[in-house]
Amino acid sequence: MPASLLYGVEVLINGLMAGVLYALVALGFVLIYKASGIFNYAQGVMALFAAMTLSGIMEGDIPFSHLINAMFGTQLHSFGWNVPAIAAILLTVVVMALLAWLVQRLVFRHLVGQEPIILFMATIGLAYFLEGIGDLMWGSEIRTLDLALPQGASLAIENATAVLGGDDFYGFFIDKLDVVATMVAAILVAALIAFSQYTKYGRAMRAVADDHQAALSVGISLNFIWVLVWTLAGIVALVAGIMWGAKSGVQFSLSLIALKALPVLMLGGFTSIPGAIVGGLIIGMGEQLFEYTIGGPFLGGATENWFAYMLALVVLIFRPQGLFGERIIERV
Amino acid sequence: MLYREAGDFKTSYSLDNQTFPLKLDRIVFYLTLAVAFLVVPLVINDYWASAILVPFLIYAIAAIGLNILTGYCGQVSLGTGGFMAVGAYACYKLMTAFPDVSILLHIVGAGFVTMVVCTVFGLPSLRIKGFYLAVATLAAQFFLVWLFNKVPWFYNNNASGQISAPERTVFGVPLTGPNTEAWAMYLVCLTFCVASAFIARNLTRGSLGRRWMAIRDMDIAAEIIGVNPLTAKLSAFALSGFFVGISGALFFSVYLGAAEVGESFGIDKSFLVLFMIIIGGLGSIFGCFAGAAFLVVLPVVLKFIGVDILGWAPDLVAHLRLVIVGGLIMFFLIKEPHGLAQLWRVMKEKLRLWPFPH
Amino acid sequence: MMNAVADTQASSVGYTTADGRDIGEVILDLRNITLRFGGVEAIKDISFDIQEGEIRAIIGPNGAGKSSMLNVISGFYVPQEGEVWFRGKPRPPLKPYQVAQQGIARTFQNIALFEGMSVLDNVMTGRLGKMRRGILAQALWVGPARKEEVHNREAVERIIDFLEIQAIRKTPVSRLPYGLKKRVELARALAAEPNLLLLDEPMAGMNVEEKEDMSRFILDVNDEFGTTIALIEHDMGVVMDLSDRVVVMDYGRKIGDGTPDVVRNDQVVIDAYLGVSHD
Amino acid sequence: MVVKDPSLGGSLETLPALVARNARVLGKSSAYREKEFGIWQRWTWAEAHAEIQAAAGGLLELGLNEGDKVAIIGRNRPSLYWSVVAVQLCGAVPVPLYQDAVPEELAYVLDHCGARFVIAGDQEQVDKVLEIQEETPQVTYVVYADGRGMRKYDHAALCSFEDLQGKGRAAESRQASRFAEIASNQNYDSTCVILYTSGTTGKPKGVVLSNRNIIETSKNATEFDSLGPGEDVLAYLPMGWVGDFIFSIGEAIYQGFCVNCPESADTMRSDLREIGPTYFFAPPRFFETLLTDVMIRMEDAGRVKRWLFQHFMAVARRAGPDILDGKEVPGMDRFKYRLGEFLVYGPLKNTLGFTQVRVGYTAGEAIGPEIFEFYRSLGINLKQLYGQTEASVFITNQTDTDVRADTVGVPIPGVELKIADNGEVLYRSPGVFVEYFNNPESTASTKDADGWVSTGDAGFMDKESGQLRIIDRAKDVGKLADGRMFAPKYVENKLKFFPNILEVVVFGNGKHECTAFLNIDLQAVGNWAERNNVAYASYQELAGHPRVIEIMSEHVAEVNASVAQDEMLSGCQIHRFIVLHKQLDADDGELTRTQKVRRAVIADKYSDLIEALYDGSSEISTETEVTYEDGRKGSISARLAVNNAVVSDARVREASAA
Repeated sequence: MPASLLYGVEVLINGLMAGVLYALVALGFVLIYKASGIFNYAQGVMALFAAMTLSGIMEGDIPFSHLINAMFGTQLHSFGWNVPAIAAILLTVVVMALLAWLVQRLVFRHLVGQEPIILFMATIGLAYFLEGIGDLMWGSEIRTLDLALPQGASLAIENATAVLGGDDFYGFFIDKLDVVATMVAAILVAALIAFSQYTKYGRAMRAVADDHQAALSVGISLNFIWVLVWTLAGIVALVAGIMWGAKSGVQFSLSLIALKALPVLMLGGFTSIPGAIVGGLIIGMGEQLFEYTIGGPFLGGATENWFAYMLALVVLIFRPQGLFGERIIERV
Repeated sequence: MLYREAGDFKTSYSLDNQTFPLKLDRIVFYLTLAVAFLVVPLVINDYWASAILVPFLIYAIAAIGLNILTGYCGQVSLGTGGFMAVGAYACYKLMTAFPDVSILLHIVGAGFVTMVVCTVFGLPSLRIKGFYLAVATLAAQFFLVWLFNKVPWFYNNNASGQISAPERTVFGVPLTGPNTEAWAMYLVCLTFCVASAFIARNLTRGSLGRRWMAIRDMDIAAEIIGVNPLTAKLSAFALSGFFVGISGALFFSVYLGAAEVGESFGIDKSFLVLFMIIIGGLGSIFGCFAGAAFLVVLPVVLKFIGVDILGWAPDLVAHLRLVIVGGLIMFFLIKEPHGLAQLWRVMKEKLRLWPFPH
Repeated sequence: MMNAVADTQASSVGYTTADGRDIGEVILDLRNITLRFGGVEAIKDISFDIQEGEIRAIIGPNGAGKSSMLNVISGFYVPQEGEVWFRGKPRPPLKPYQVAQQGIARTFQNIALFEGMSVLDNVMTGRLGKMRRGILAQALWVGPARKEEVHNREAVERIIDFLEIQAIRKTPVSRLPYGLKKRVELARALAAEPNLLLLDEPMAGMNVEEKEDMSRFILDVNDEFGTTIALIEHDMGVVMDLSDRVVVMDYGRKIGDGTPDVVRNDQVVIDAYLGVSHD
Repeated sequence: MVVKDPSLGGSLETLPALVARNARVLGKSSAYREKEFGIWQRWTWAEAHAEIQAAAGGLLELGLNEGDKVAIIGRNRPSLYWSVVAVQLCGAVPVPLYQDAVPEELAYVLDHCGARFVIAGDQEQVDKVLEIQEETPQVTYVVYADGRGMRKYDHAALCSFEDLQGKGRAAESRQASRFAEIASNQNYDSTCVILYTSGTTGKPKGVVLSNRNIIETSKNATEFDSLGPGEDVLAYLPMGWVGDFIFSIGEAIYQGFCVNCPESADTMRSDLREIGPTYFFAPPRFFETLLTDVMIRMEDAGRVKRWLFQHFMAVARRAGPDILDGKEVPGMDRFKYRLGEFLVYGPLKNTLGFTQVRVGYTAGEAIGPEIFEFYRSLGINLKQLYGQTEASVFITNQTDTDVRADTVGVPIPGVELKIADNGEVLYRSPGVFVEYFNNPESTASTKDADGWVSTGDAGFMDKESGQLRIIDRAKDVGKLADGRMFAPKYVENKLKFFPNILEVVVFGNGKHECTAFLNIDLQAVGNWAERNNVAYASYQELAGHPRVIEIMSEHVAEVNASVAQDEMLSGCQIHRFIVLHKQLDADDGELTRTQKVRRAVIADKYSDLIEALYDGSSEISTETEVTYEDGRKGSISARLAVNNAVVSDARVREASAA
C-alpha cells in the first residue's frame, strides 16, 4: 500500500478523533434542544467554563479573587491547597448543576413559548455572560489542565501499524489522548442512552421531547426536566472541556469549537444523538481530509476554518431538514 | 405632556405617513440635524471623534444594514463581520486601483460590491429558514475572513498581510490616511450615516418594506397573497449588504486606517452588530442608532469608571463588560424584546396622553 | 346525488340567480383533482367549477379536505392528478404568488395576518401585487414611488371605509379582537381587487351578530364589486343563505353539488351530515 | 367655472351671495373639512362655491322651482351643508331635519312643509323616505350623498349627489341667466330656512326664518364675541337644530369660518382632538360626561400624577376663573397657575381637544356649577347663552369678563328684553322668526303685534350682575299664599346638583311655605355608606337612615342659604322635607319616560305625605303601591320621618355660606 494513501488514512483517523470532540459538544446541544427546543449556542462556552472551573478548583484558586482584590485592595489569590482530581470533578459537576438551575430559573423560564430564534439569541447573550463570569472567577490567562491523562504518541499503535507500509512508512501517529477521548466519549454516550432508556427521569426527558402536554399529564415538572438537561449538558461540556483542555490548554479558542458543533448539528439534525455523533465524525474527518488533499496543497491551508460550515450549507441547500431530520410539511 | 396636538391634523396621505407625524418631533429632529452638522464639527476633538462619535456613526450604518435583513425581513445573519470585511477590502482595492477617483465614490462602490456578495450568500435563504440560516451565514463569515487572509491579491501582496488606507482628499481635505482631522472624519461618516438612514427609512415604509415585513411575520401567507419570496428576501440581502459594505469601507478607510481582517472583522463583529439591533430594537431605524450608541458608549463609560476612576486592571473591566453586555442581551429579550426603540415609543405615548395613564 | 351533479353540468354556462343576478361563464374549473400527503389521500378525484359572479360554497364535515381544496386552488399544494382550468385555459403549476397575481385572493381559516404591522399596513400588503416602483425610486422616495403609495392608499382607504374599520386603521393587528381580525383579513384580500375571492371559514368562531355582519359584507362585496366568491363554511344555515351553488365534500370525496335546495334535500348529503357532528 | 353671481354687485342679503363673496374674498382659505378615508378632505371657499353652484344647477335641471321646499336629512357632511345653500340658490327653501327622526315624524314634517325634494345622507335615510312614499306623494325626487348599498335601487327618482352636480355642470352655461333672475327675486326678507322645533307638547312647529333673521343674528352674535374669519368649528350637532344652522351655516358663512365634519359619530371625540376647534358649542350633558370621563381615567393614574392633578386642579379652582376673567390674582397663585398650565391644564386641554378654544358655549338646560367651573378653571372660555329657535338662537349671552354658572348673560346687541309681571321673559330682536309655517294661531299666541315674543320661561334680571337669570318654565311657576314667587324647578335643580340626590319634587303653590320630597341616589349614598360602614338591607332602610337624613338636611340647608340670596326667590326655601322610601319610577307613572317628574300624579299619589309635610307632624306611616321590573304589582309600607330644614333669613347675606 503506498505511503501517501496510508498517511491519508492516518489523517482520517486523526480527523475521526477530532470529530469525537465535536460530537461531544454537539451532544450537549442535542440534549437541550430535544427537551426544550432551545438551540444552546453557549454550549462551547460552557465547556470552557467547566474546564476553567475544574482547573481553578484543583489549583485551589479563590473565585473572583481579581475582582475582590480590585474592589477591596486585598491580595487574595489562592487557598493554598490542591484538590484531588476526582473531588474537583465532582465539585465542578455541582457548579454546573447550580449554573443549570440559575440559567433555567433566571432566563429561560421567562422565555417559554418564544420563537426559537429569540431563544437562540438569548443563548448568545448567555455565552458572553458566561465567558465574562469565567474570566472574572478564574482570570483570563491560559490554564493547563493536568488530570494525568495519557498524552503523546502511542508507540504501540505506531509499531503495530508500521508493517502496513513500505520502508518509508513508520506506522500511524496517533495521540493517546485522542484514544482516551474516544473511549470516554463512547462511554458517555452509552451512559446517556442508558440513562434515557432505563431511568424514570430519562424517560421523562424523552416524553418532554415528544410532547410537553403529555409530559405534564404524567406528572413531571417541566422545570425540573429542563434543569436536568441543562445539568447533563453541563457535564457533557465538562468532559469535552477536559479533553480539549488537556489537548490544547484551557483558553478562549475552546469556546470556538462550539461554533464547529453547529454545522455538525446541521448535518446530524438537532434531535438525534446518533446524528450528532455521525455528524461530528463526518465533519472531523471531512475537514482533515479536505485540508490534506485540497486545502493545504492548493488553497493555502487553514481551510478547516470554514470547511465545516460550507459543507453544512451545501447539504442544507439540498436537504433543508439536515441529513437525519424528518421532512417538514408546511400548512396554512 | 410636551405635545400640543389639537389642530395638528392631516389633509393628505403624504402628510399622514411622514416619518415624524407630530410637529414637535419634526422640530426636534431638524434641530438635532442642525446641531450634528453645524455645531459638533466645530467643537469636536480627536478623543470624542475616535472613541465615540465616528464608531457610533459607522456601527449605526452597519446596524441599519443588519436590521433591514433581520429586523424587517426576519432573516438572521451572523455574517455581518465578513460582509463588513468585503466592504473594507473592496474599498481598499478600489482606492489603490483608481487613486484619482474620489474616495467617496470608492466607499459607495464598496457598498455595491458587498451588495453582490451578500446577495450570493443570501441565496440559501430561499430554502433554509430560522437559525438553520443563521448558522449557514457563519459559512460566509469564516469563508470570507479566510479568503482575505489567504489570497494575497486582496492585500496587494504586502508583507504584513494588512491593508492600510493611503491618504485621499476631497476638496483638498484629507478624509483617509494618518493626517485626517477629527471633524473631517466625523462629517464624512455623519453624511453617509444620515443618507443611509434616509434611504432605509424610505425603503422600509414603502411597498418593499411591506414585502419584507410580510415575509418576516408569516412567510407562507405572504407568498399566498402575492409576495415573491425570492425577490423579497434577496432584495433584503442586497440592501443589507450595501449598507454593511459602506460601514465596512468607512470603518477601514476612515476610522481604522489599517486593518487585519481576522481581528477587525471577526465573528465577534457579527455578534456586536447583532446585539446592537437587539438592544436597540428589531425593525426600527431609531433602534439602530440607539443600539449603536449604547454599545459604543457602554465600554467607554465602563472603562472610564473602572480604569480611570477605580483604577482597576483593564482586562478586569473588559470581563465585566462581557458580563454586562451578555446580561443585557438576555434582559432585553426577556423584558423588552423590541428594545430601546419600544421603550422610547412607550415613553412618547405616555407623554402624549399625559396626564392620563392610558 | 346524481341529479345534483347533473345540475352542475347543466349550469356550466351562464345562468340567472333567484335574486336576479346574472352569472357569467366558468372562471375556474377543477378537473379530477387528487391530492396525496405521503400515503393519505386528502382529495380524491374531485371536479367542480366556479362561475363568474357567483357565490360558491364548499361545505363538509371536519377533515373533508375543504381547506386542501382551497390550497390547491391558490397553488399552495400541487395535486398529483387532475388539472386546474382558469379562464378557459389549463393552468400550469404556478407558485402561490403567481396565482395571486392572476387575481385570486384569499383569507385563511386560522387568521394569517401580519401581527407586526398596523391594520393599514396589513391591508396595504394586499396591493403589493399592484406596486411596481423600482428600489431606487423608493429609496429616494421620489415622485413616482410617492404617487404610487398615495394612489394605493386611496384604494385601500375605500376598502377600509367599505368594511367599516376606520376606527382601528392605525391599530396594530395584534391588539384586535378575533372578529375584527377576520374583517381585516377580508379587507386585505379585497385590497387586491381579485376577480376570484377564496374565503376559508370566514365565520368560524364568531358570535351571531358578527356572523350577520360578515354575511352582509360578503354579499355586499359580491354585489358592489361583482367579485366571484368561493367560500368554505361549517355553518349550514349561513351557507344556504349566502351561496348560489354548493359543493359538498366528505372524506375527500365530492358527495353533492348544486343549488342549496338541491343539496339540502340530497339524501347522501343528509346522511353525511347526520353521520358527523359539526361545530 | 363659477357662474357669474348677479348679487355680487348688490348688497349681501342672502347666504348664496355671502358664499360668493367668500369665494372672492377668502377664495384660498378653508371653508369645509371632512374626515374621510383617513384624512381631512378640504375645500376652499372657491371650491365650495363651485360645488354649491353645481348642485344648484342639478336641482334646477331636476325641475326645482322657486318657493319649493327641500328636506335635508343626514349626519353633518359638507355635501348636505352645500345642499342648504344650493337650494337657496334655486330660490327654494331648505328644511333641515333631525337625522334620528322616525318615519312617522318624517312623514308628518315632509307632508306639513310639502317638500318636493329630499336630500338624504345615506341608505338609512333614503329607506325611511321610501318607506313613507304613500303618505308623502308630493316628494318627487330623492338625492343621496353616500350611495353605499343602493346600487340595486330603482334610480328613476333617485340619484347621487355627484350625479346631481354632474347634471348641474353639464347645464352650467344655459343656466346663468336663470340664476340671475332667481337671485334678483331674493331679498333680505325672503325665507332663508324652515326649522322644525321638536315641541314638547303637540306636533312639531315649522319656524320660518328670513335671511334678515339669520344674517343679522350671525352678525350681532359674532361681533359680540369678536369671532372672525379663520375660526374652526366642529359640526357634529343635528342639522335640524337651529344651533347648528347658526353656528355651522349662518355665522360660518357670514364670517367665513371653516366647518369641520367628523368621520362618524363614534370618532367625534378623536376628530375633535385632531381639529382643535377655536369656537365650540355643546350641551351641558356633553361637558358633564366628559368631566366624569376625565375623573375616571385619572383614577387609574399613578400616585404622583394623581397628586399633581389634584394639587393643580385646586390651584385652578382658586385662581383659574379670575385669571380668565382678567381679575386681580395674587402673584403666587399666578405663578402656580402657570406651572399648572404646563404640567396639567395644557396637556389636559390638549388631550380633550380644547387647546385652541377661544369661545365655548353651553345652553339648553342648567349646567352644574362645579362642572362649569371645572372647564373655566382650566382656562377654557366656556360661557352660557340663552336662546331658542324662534330667536334664531341668540337672546342673551355672557361677556368674556363676566361669566357665571347661574346666569345666562346680557342681551346681545339688537335684542330687547322685558319680564312680564308673571315672570315670563319676553324679547324682541332682528332675529325674531317670521311665523310658524302654516300655523297662524300658534304664531299669534307666541308673537304679539309689535313683535314681542314670549319665551315660555320665567326669569328675572339678577341685580348684582345685571344678567338674565332663568328660573323655570313659566307654566310651572306659581305663587305662594303670600304672593311671593314659587319656582319649584329652580330649587329642584339646585338640589339635584348634589350627587347624593337623585330626584326632587318641591311643593308650595298656593301654600304658605315650600316643602319637598327627596330621592337619594342609591349609587352615591351607597358608596358613602360603604366608606362609613353604615349597614343597610334595602333602599328603604338606607333612605330612612338617620345619618342619611342628616346629610340630606345639610344639602337642603345649603340650598336654602343660596336661594335666600335673591329676594325674588327667597320664598322658595324648603321648610320641611321627606326622604322618600321608594325611587320615583316611570313604571309607576311618577316620571315620564324621559325622566321628568309628573307633579300632578305624585301630588295625588302621595297626598298623605304632603299633608304630613304641612300639618307639622314629625312622622308618618304610609302604604305605597309599586310595580316591579317583571310588571307584578305590590305594595310597601313605611314609617317616614318628616324633617324640618334650616331656613336662612332672606335679609342676612352673611348667612349664605356655600
